Amino acid sequence: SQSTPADESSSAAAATSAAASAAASEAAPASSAAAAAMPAPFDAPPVKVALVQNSGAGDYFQQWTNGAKQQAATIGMELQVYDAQADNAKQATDMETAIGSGVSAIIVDHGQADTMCPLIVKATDAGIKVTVYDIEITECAPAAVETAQSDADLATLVLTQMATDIGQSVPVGYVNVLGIAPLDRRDVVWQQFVKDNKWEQLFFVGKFTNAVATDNAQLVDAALKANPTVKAIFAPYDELTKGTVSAIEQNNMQKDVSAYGIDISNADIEVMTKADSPWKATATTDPNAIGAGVVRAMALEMAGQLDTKEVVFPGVLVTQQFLVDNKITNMDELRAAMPELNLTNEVSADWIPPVTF
Amino acid sequence: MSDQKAQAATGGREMALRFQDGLVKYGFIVVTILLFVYFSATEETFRNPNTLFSMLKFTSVVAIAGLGITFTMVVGGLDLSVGAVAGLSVTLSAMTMVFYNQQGGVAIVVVLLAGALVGLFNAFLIVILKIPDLLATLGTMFIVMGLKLVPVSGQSVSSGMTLRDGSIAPGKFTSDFLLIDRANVGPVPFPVIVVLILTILTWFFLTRTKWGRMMYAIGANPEASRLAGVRVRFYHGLAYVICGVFASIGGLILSSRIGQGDISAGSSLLLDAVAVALVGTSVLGLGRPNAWGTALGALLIGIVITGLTIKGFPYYAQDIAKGVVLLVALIFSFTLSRRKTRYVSAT
Amino acid sequence: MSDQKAQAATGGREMALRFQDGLVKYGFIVVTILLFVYFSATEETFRNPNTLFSMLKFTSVVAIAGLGITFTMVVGGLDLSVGAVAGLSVTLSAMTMVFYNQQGGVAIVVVLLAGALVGLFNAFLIVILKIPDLLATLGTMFIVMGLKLVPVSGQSVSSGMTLRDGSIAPGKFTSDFLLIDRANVGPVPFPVIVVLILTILTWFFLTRTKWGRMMYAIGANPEASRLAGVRVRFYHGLAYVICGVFASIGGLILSSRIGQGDISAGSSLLLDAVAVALVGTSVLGLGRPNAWGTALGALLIGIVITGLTIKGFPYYAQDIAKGVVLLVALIFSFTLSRRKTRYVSAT
Amino acid sequence: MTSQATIVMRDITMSFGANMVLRGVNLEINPAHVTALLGANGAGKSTLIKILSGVYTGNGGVIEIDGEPQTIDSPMTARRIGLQTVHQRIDDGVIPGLSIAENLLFEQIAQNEIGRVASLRSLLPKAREVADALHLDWSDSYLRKDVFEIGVADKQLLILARALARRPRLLILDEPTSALSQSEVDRLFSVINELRASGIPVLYVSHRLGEIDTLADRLVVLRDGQIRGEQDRPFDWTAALKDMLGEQTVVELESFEERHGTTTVLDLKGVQLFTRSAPFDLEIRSGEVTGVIGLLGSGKSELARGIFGADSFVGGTMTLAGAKYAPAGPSEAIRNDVYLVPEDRAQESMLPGWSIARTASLPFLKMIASRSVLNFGKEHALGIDLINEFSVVADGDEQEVDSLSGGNQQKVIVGRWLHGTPRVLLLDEPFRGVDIGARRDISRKTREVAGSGVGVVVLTSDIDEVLEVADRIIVLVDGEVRMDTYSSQTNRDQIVVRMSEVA
Ligand SMILES: Nc1ncnc2c1ncn2[C@@H]1O[C@H](COP(=O)(O)OP(=O)(O)OP(=O)(O)O)[C@@H](O)[C@H]1O
Ligand SMILES: Nc1ncnc2c1ncn2[C@@H]1O[C@H](COP(=O)(O)OP(=O)(O)OP(=O)(O)O)[C@@H](O)[C@H]1O
Ligand SMILES: [Mg+2]
Ligand SMILES: [Mg+2]
Repeated sequence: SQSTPADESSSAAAATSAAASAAASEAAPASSAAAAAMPAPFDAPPVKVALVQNSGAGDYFQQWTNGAKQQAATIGMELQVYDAQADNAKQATDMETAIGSGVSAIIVDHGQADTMCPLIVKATDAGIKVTVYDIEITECAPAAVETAQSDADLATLVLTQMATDIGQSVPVGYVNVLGIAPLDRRDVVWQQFVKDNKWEQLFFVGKFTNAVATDNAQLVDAALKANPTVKAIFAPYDELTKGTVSAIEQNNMQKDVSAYGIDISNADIEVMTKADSPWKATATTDPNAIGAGVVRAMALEMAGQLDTKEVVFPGVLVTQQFLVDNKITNMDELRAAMPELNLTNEVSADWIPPVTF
Repeated sequence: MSDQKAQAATGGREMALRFQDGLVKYGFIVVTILLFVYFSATEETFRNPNTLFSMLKFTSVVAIAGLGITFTMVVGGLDLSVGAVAGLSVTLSAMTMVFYNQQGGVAIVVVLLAGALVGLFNAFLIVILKIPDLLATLGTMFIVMGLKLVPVSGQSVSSGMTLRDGSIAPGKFTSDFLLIDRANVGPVPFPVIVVLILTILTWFFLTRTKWGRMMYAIGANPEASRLAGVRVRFYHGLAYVICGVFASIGGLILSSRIGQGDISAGSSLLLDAVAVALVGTSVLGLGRPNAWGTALGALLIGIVITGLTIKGFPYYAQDIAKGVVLLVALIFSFTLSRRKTRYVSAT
Repeated sequence: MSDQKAQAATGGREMALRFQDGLVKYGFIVVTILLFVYFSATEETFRNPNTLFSMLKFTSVVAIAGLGITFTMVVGGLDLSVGAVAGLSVTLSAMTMVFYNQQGGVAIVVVLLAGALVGLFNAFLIVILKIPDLLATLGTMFIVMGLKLVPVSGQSVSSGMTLRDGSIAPGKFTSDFLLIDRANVGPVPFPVIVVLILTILTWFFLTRTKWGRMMYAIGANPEASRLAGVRVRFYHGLAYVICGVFASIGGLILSSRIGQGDISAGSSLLLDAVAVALVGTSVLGLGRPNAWGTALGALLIGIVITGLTIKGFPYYAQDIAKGVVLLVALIFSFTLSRRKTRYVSAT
Repeated sequence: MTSQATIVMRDITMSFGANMVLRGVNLEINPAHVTALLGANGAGKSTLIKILSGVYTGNGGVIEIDGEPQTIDSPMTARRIGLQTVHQRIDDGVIPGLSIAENLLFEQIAQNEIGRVASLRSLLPKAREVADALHLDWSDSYLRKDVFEIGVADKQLLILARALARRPRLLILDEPTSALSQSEVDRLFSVINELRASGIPVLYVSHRLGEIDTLADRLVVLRDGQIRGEQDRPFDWTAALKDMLGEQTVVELESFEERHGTTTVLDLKGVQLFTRSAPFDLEIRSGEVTGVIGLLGSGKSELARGIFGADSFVGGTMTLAGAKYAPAGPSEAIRNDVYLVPEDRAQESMLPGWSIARTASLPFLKMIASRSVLNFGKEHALGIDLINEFSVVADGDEQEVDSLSGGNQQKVIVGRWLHGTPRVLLLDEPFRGVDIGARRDISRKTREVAGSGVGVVVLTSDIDEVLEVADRIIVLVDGEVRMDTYSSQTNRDQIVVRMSEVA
């Protein structure tokens, strides 16, 4: 599976949203009753919109989708979901099916620019409004709206923390897989920090498989045995970080080596907060909120109220300290403690009821 | 086998038996049609011809790989390396155009050659080194999967990427190459045409030419074929070369569809292609691998998956569906069929 | 068969032949040892006993699944659903402990039962519905892969997750369950112990007991076994049940290692396990599936992969290595071996 | 019939789908009798036996043993009742991958008559006991061998020993000698005589009338699924054959006038069959039938397969009609018009599920194809031809060969080669498991072909067969030619002597 893992910050269950969206769909007619406030085309629900996903598998995408569905329900938007199961070729054909199926707008969630761009253009040319998430299409498909979470932002947040924790010119390790867009973007920031802080990178391992955590644990384990002197390891994707952490524990090096990751989930919180866990800090966004945000962007675009073609959702830094101090054990508590995760103020409008998770 | 004798022995109720045979012969096609009607009736999107064509287009790659596998099943083997070969084709075509800035035509030639080469390697392992088909191709699969990543150091090849030496990749996917997947003949997508042509060719080769006949002979009893003057090693090997070429054709379509050297491409292909070819053996109650069966099998699985997607089932419903379809097909050809099914084993 | 007569006929150079046989019998083990020595010599890290043990630990799951497959290969089949079953076990154990807040013990029981159940389903398809092993288990694989995701609506299960009804999942992975993977007996990780025990059990069962002999018998000559009054269907089915249980044991270790209901777990297991079992058939030149061979096969692949990793090869070098190891093993048992290898086919 | 019959079968019927094979068989097997069961190929002998041994549960009839009716619904029950069967196909008796010892004890293990847990070593003594039943003195190291590695003969002996291990109430033997050498046959017969002496009945199926003559007390003839004749000693063979073949009167062995070929078509120089055997020269002449006779293991098949290029000789060269001839494989041999009908019909000639026409056309696809595209019309014609020429009993050229009876299968795979243009035609054991009628048909055809100027070689281990068909007789012992003469210049006894001479 090549689902851009960097985004799989697995967080709260789809369940919340499922429940809520039930509630919301009851709310939908109500909102359309207040249709006076609703701009076209939402004054005449349901508005059919296709959601063409590169992958719906796994926690991240489940929640992304549910966030999207929940927000969509509040404004009478009906999502037809196509799921390519991380198969770029299938996503291409899904996109064609979507274009052919006569929807008025299409949301494209992840995918390869080379693969999707021509089809996105085909769609926009056909007068279909398109909003994409996490595909770089600004040059090739200027007519479409591009949304993304800022990987550079996330990486900077956590690496700044790491720098303050371990200081300059210390031996460090790096666990990452290049060739996957968001991981590459995080890599750029990493290279910069290594230079600026004169860190000595002792090893660079990492592989992307169907079982990232387990398989990378094996790699890092070997790497640690070969380089027992490292002080900190950066693994910019929580599956990689989990692998790293368990490798550190395999070698009982929790005291000497700390790990820094990106993304967070219930499981991650458990790992970060357990006794002398090496995982010191992570940076993340909430996929539910992102999904909802993308739908809002789509809605505004369809209503002609979106003034930009590029929307970036900010991330937040979550430290081990913060979690422990606030006795946070799962995502819901984290959201409670960090309302900014809900992104309610990003691309919003008064006729779009905000959703929280 | 002998159980089946016993079964036969209990026979006698001619009517029932004739009905059973009918079921074996047409049951499968009936199921396909019913499903199609059901989905069309319930989902307006499904009725839409675009949907139909993009469905056919979507299954084209699986169908072509399946046809390749059909050849190897005919000689009594099974090629597990088709997925890897398709993946290799994607990477190779991308490299040829992006790294070496070549025309699409060149890429096509390179890819087809590579496919044939892998086929030859399989043939070598199987007919010269006498390694059973299933095991040999499993080994090849691993090796090809790994080797293809070496020249690109494990990265997807996309135009404008930075090369090892820090320079920017000179080339890009040529527009003509991209047409392989994106061109239409009238309303019909080009890949669908390709499937049709390859199916007809395969059908003709296997049933109407002496080469096909000899391949079936090898599958039925290699030693007897040898003693009847069939050049067993040659035809056994040939089947794998053909399979390799077919797999790489599938890869070309994938590559043109994805528009970049996606390293993950083809990874999901193997099991689907095998499933399709197996389903194919039971279509029409032939009980042996055959071209039209495979094509129909691909169509059926396409219908089921597209139908479920449009009906909004989650992705994992598709796996369940695949499994069920496969088992239903197998029940038709093995449980109900009274004649011994002649898909000969793989090792 | 006749080739082999011929081969034998051409004989005479007794020395050479004896050497060849030696190669077939011990060549494989020699290769393993040489590799081990090489890596230990060149990589100080590799010498470190921890490395050895964590290596054994990482191969334990593959080894156990491989042992399961060995049973099915002995009866002349091959179980393609082991990976799916392992994945199912991970999800199930997580559900039992996290959703239903049960003890680890309960989870273990549930998982083992599920494994046996899938095995029974395979047995049903194969011995009752008479679907060839390979095809039946392929279907089961798809179905299990899909079904396991239904109750968790496609999500990994982790403690503290919110359930459909909005409440927080009550339970968590119990510490005793986590010990399955993390406990050590002396310096030896518990999973390694498990592998050792299962290998010995399998070896004893297959070579020393009536049941094992019957299994080899129906694998080698089902008709003869039937005529001798062997309950072929029973033993054939039994092999699949055992295989299912073994796969679920592997799943338990995975689950305890990952510490959450990772839906992707086990997906990479199938091909590795098959490879290991196949390599196993050729170890010791036995030319038939056997317990120690499988265990050794797992060890060998473990050595190669760990060695390459420590030597800093990229991950895709591992696939190549796997393929090469597999082919070398196969060359030993098929190309060089003068006796016909009796790994009976799967369909 | 004596009243105290041990086994009585009444109105046994059995049909495979539409094909009714047994139509009410009534048979009594008396104690201390060897009852011979005769019948043409496809008469239903094996089927009847499979019903007695619980392989098939017949669709009708009763089986009584010592007066009380028995339902034999599985091989297990048959064995428990004490009915021991040696089936026709050797491959249905042995299990490759297990040692000889384990094979000898296989049934006992399967039936829990031996501890469920046992190492191979602990099995050896018991295994030796079983082997002793047939006076086989096999060493422990041999008993440890994988059955796969031993010869056909030893396999047959193993199966027989196993059947004798526990004194059965009835011993059933279905063509047990087709793979045995004379000495081995004698050993088997002496054991059978012991059994008879101790009151145990034997049901014996064979196509070799000679054997039945020496062994049987009674003979029953099966035809069209019914018992058509019963005789006690002394047997009236012409009557028996009439019962057996019915209206199809036996082609009387017309004492053919011996032909002497003049031109050498195939010339073997310094050919060596086994590493242990010495090289020899041999000329195959066209226009005559050369009969090669020898015990099992004498190297007949090696000789035939070597000439055909299926295997390579240990050493030696060949010239075909003056030209150097060294076939790399059968395909090359066939291109040179050298054909072989191999020894093992099922393994080496038949293709599961293939029709008569397809089977017939396989070696000569060129003939029915234009530019490699098959012409089904021609293929059909080919099939029909074959059926008529050899009077094959079949529904048509589309019938699957597997569903024919042994004799007719043999006709098909012999006949198909005559569509080519043979210069040398090799037939290895062409009469094995073939009834007398089919045997006469095939040998007549063979002589016709030779008459048309083809070098025909018939390899067999049966003297009657060789005398019946061959002009010239070559005796092979341990891979060496011990006698090469025309049949008019020798006689049965001389041949027997030469055959059993040891180097
Ligand atoms: N399993 C089966 N399915 C269908 N037909 C069968 C089967 N077994 C036997 N027959 C048919 O039943 C008839 C009797 O077969 P059987 O083997 O009993 O003959 P036989 O007397 O043993 O001949 P032979 O002397 O060649 O062994 C033949 O016509 C054969 O084609
Ligand atoms: N594949 C084999 N494996 C082991 N032994 C074999 C094999 N084939 C034949 N043999 C044995 O080798 C010896 C020579 O075989 P071959 O068939 O040539 O004997 P033959 O003279 O042809 O006698 P027949 O034709 O009656 O079997 C025989 O003892 C035979 O049992
Ligand atoms: Mg018979
Ligand atoms: Mg022979």
